[in-house]
Amino acid sequence: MPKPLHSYIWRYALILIAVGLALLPVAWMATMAFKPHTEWVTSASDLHWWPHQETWGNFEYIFTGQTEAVTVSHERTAGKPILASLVTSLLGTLIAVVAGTLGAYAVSRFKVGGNLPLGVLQLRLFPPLAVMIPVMIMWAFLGAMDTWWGLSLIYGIVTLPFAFWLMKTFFDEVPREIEEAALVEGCSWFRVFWKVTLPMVKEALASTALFVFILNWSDYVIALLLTRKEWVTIPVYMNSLSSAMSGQMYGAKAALGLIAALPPVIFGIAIQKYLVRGLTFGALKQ
Amino acid sequence: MASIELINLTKKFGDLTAVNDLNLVIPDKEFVALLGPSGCGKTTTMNMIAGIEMPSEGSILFGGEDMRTIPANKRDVGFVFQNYAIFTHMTVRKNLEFGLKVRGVEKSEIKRRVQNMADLMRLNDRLDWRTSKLSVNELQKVAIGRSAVTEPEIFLLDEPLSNLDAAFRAFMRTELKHLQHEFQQTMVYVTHDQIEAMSLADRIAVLDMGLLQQYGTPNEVYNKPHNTFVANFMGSPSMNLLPCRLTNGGGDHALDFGDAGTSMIEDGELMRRCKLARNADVVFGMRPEDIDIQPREVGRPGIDMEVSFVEPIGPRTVVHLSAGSHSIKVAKDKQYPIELGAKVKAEFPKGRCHIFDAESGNAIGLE
Amino acid sequence: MASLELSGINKSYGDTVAVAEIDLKIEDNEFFCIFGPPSCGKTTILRLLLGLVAPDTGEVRIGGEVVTDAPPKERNLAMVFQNLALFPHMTTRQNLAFPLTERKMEKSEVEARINSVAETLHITPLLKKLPAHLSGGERQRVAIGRALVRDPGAFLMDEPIAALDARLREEMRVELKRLQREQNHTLVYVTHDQEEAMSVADRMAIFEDGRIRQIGTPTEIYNKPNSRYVAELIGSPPMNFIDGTFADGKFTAEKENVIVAIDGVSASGAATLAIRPEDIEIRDSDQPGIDAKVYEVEPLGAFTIVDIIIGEKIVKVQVTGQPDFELGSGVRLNFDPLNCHLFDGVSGDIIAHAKH
Amino acid sequence: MTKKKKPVLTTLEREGKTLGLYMTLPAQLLLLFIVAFPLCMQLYVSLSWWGPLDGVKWYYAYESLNWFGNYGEIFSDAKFWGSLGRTFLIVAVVVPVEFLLGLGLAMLFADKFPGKRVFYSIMLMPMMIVPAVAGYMFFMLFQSSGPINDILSAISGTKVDTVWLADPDLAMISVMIADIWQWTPLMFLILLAGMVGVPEDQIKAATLLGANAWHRFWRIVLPRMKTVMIIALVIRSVECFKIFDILYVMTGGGPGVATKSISVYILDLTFKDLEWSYVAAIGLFILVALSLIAVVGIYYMQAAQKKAEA
Repeated sequence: MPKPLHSYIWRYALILIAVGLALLPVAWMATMAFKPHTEWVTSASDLHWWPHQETWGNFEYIFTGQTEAVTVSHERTAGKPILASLVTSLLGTLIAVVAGTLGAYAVSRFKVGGNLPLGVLQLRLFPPLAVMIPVMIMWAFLGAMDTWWGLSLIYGIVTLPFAFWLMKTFFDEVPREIEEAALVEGCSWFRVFWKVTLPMVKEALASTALFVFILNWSDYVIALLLTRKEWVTIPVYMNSLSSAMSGQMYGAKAALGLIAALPPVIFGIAIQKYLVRGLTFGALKQ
Repeated sequence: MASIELINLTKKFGDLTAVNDLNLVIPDKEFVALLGPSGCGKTTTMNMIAGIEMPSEGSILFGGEDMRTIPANKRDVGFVFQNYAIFTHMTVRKNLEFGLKVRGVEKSEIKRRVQNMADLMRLNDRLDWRTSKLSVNELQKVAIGRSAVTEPEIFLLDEPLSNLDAAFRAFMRTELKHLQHEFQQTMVYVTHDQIEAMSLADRIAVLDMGLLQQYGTPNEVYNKPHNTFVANFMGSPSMNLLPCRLTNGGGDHALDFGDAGTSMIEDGELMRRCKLARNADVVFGMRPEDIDIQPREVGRPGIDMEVSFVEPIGPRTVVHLSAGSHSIKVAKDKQYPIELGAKVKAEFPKGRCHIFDAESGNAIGLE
Repeated sequence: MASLELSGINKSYGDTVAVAEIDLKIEDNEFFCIFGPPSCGKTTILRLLLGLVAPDTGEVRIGGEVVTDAPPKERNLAMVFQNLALFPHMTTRQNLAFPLTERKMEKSEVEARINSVAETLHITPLLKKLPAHLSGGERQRVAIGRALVRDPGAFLMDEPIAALDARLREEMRVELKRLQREQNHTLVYVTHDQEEAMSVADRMAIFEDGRIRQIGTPTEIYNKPNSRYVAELIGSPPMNFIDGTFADGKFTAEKENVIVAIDGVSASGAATLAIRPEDIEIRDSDQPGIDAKVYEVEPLGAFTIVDIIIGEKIVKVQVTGQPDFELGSGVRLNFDPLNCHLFDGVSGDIIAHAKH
Repeated sequence: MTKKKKPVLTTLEREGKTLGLYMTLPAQLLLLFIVAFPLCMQLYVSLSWWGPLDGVKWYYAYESLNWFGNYGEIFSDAKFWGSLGRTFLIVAVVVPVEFLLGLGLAMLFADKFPGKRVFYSIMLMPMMIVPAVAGYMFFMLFQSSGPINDILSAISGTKVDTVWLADPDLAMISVMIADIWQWTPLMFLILLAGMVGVPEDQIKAATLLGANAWHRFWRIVLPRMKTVMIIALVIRSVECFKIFDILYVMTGGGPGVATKSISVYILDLTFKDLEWSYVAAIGLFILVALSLIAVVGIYYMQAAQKKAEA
């Protein structure tokens, strides 16, 4: 029902407060990333958000290990961790989406797979730390510890529930008649899946992949357990930065944090309309 | 007094004008149908009467009182939704109680009125059921009962019968009409089904593209359509509308149907109206039940045609005739014996013809 | 074109019986309607014919050949689904081409067929459009086109025009009938609209809860319904039924004060008298007949339905034209015994047909 | 119970089932690889004293078999119960607060208003931030020389130099604030979806029956959101129970054990104490406990559903 504009005033006031609180920590980190080290620590008398002297030095530092202003040099730069995050998240996404999509179609259409739906769901119920001991033993045994493929594999498995349930809800929504029409017109089941159903859900498939990527990219604890040095991901690397150096590298870490934060935020906004469905395993559709 | 007046009512959604300068007076205690195809603005009009939608321009008066500042929950109108909008998380009883509860009616009074309504609607043994267990027919009764229990003076119904099965629909049609006669409420009824509108309403307002096409009693609208839209929309099968040219052959007026031949005008009334035509291109209209099928030898006005299709639909038979690029439908009572491909003459009896301007679609010389 | 035959078919899903004891032969080049209320097993019949589900018992034959266990693609049937089931990611052209390319037809032949079908159905301008950009009526034509584009043994259609508005439906059904007749197709057509079924069918089958109640031509079924169930479903406004008893060649309903003598019937017991609205005659109150009162009047233009109350029963009478009746005024009704059907009051089976 | 007849399948349906089995294969193998096999392994290891520095392969763990020794230890392990208690405390505070804030926000966003899309997108941002990064943001904010203290100083006019993350109570509060910041948007998102999902016709119907805004919210919207609310609460509770990233980055579980959640405790056992068989036992214990809660929950919900249907 339409209302006059003045009735919005209270609402806008409250919304602006909420939006401000949501933005404040991000804004602090974002501006910190461009502050020179002299401004890393502020004081009440000199509380400022926008850097007095904007600089790309922090980014330079994390990628090259040195910058003019900072004397402490760091031999391990952020290049490799960013690459590690990227590679393992992408491969993990690929595994989850392929296995999840195939399984979801089979369960949605042919009612096969027995306890698969619940099996994947229970993966999400338990704290990963509670079930990682045997995985660590296995990974050590397989030589998968601290490798790109070992981490990718576990990412693929951990995010499988999301890919599976999300795709299942999409497949459930494809009208049965469309597939039947294709069957009547001479397709085999596999061709129906490949030529008719999959193209129909391609937008959903892309959203699922982005969603799963965000989850993989956001992981911290699994990488902490299964990587040591070579293939540490951004969050692990970031947290190790301070201990490797004297003091807190606020600016440098903020710069790295900004880089880490960007892809999920962008992708997340892109797939807004499927977020609820993904996060509730398809229990809720927006 | 619960008359409804719509004055210069207009509703725009962005660039789209849903209702365009509508003026309509719905007298107290009358049953008025808003009839039109989907997207004609009938539901928007009803929503504005209810207060769910605010008019872009114009005003709405209830019994002479301007409703502009009265919010929907204070207008005291009964409203039945097409999908019934039953509160599915409540029992039937709770649904019926809702309107009274939010008005703060006393408990004993609520009980009494809900009981009365349940008796009237024959819902007694369903009162404590969850609504998910009800049949569509019962849901419909709950929807009507829920509104009626608050005893509004104005009742608005949005296609309430469209989800029912045919037999129950025919039954409810009669019941609704009878209820209205009994309780003497002002009823506004939105429908796209001309049969419903004809059979139920005291008056019909035919709408198209947000514009009022005609407002009158069912028989007025049926017998004297103001334009080709109304002519085509009312009646089933619809009126035959044949584009043709007025010619002046040998002093007599005739209708030239092109490749289907010509028909002389011997009907005085039709002649009078044809003479008023501003240009020669007209549309000739004839109800399917008004056309006679004759052997070709009979020399009265009409056109020679061929039977192309016969539909035996129970009480009536619809015969499709064609000639050249024209085809018409003729409705005959009972089962009508006729062969496919038979060569006949479609005859247009006097006093039954309609004539419209080809360009504007408006009826010519209507009295 | 091929005949279709179902014999001794039973099919249930878990505890729900979908169809039972179906014996049905649809002849070559026949327009056959399957008619019944929603979820009475109509669609299951099509799915059995297509091979999308298997019967629990019984045989399916197409063109005389047993195909009970053959997959859909070997049955060579074409189907128009109720929701049309167009491939949303394909243009009209791709939709039409699909059945042909799936059968590895040559490119030039595919082109030729698409063009000819598009022409027949007047959809040539739509060939490059996606289904989402078509109107309801256009989508309808594309779906029919996809069925027409190859030479199937028979066409199956599941309420193909139910989603269209009334006017368009009237037009489309006539056009479908014309296509069927011109091209000599076998066509099985499912509908829940009795007028549609009557209008187009060569023969029709009336379903109740998965069983066939009656098979016949529309006129046969209208004139000689074999049960009260069929009589209720066919005809609009619906037939009037008056419950009473039959004894000594006379039907009596006490409350309504109806007594009708029906010759040549020897049964006795509970019975239902049935008469079509157009077969009842309304007379002035000073003439002989059943005492009655006008309850409501529904003018419909070409004719008028008068609801008349006798006893506590409302009877619908259809009168040609637009006569005037005063609400509440007394009238007399005449039931001509020749126009009355008589049904068993318990089983609903026919006892005697009207004799007109 | 009637015996279920085995349905007759068409060739087509049989083909489908076969293809279906192949299609589930990758997912099934992954599950087998990461769930079935490791679970057995975890059970096996948990029954011994085995640790990674024992110099023997894990499959020789039977050499140090102690049966249920590890499980017995759990019950006398005050640190375990302490961290479990803290974890529950976090869940008990954080989830309701997030729920209420989320519900409030959802109410603000329920109608259309100019700028809704932009504000909505911004409101969702916190939950998209990588949790470890979010932890770092709050680590910065809560430094004694950080902006929070600076803002408080500026407001109060006196110098505030609270050591947020070094004080046991304040550290816990800081962690809770960070978690609420990150996950209120999730509640908001789900609850808004539920609120918008209430059919508009029902709200209109209530209005036309005379209900004012309060009646509509209390009698129509809220009751209809019950399922959504349960889903939101369950999902957040389960996720919050696992709390690690934010907390670990901010405080590492400290000061002392002030913010040590169950996950942090297990991590310490794994890496610092290297008591892997004990970790395996704790893991299984939590697994069983959570499964029991889940089973009871599902049972209760089904019973409630049946009761509602009767």
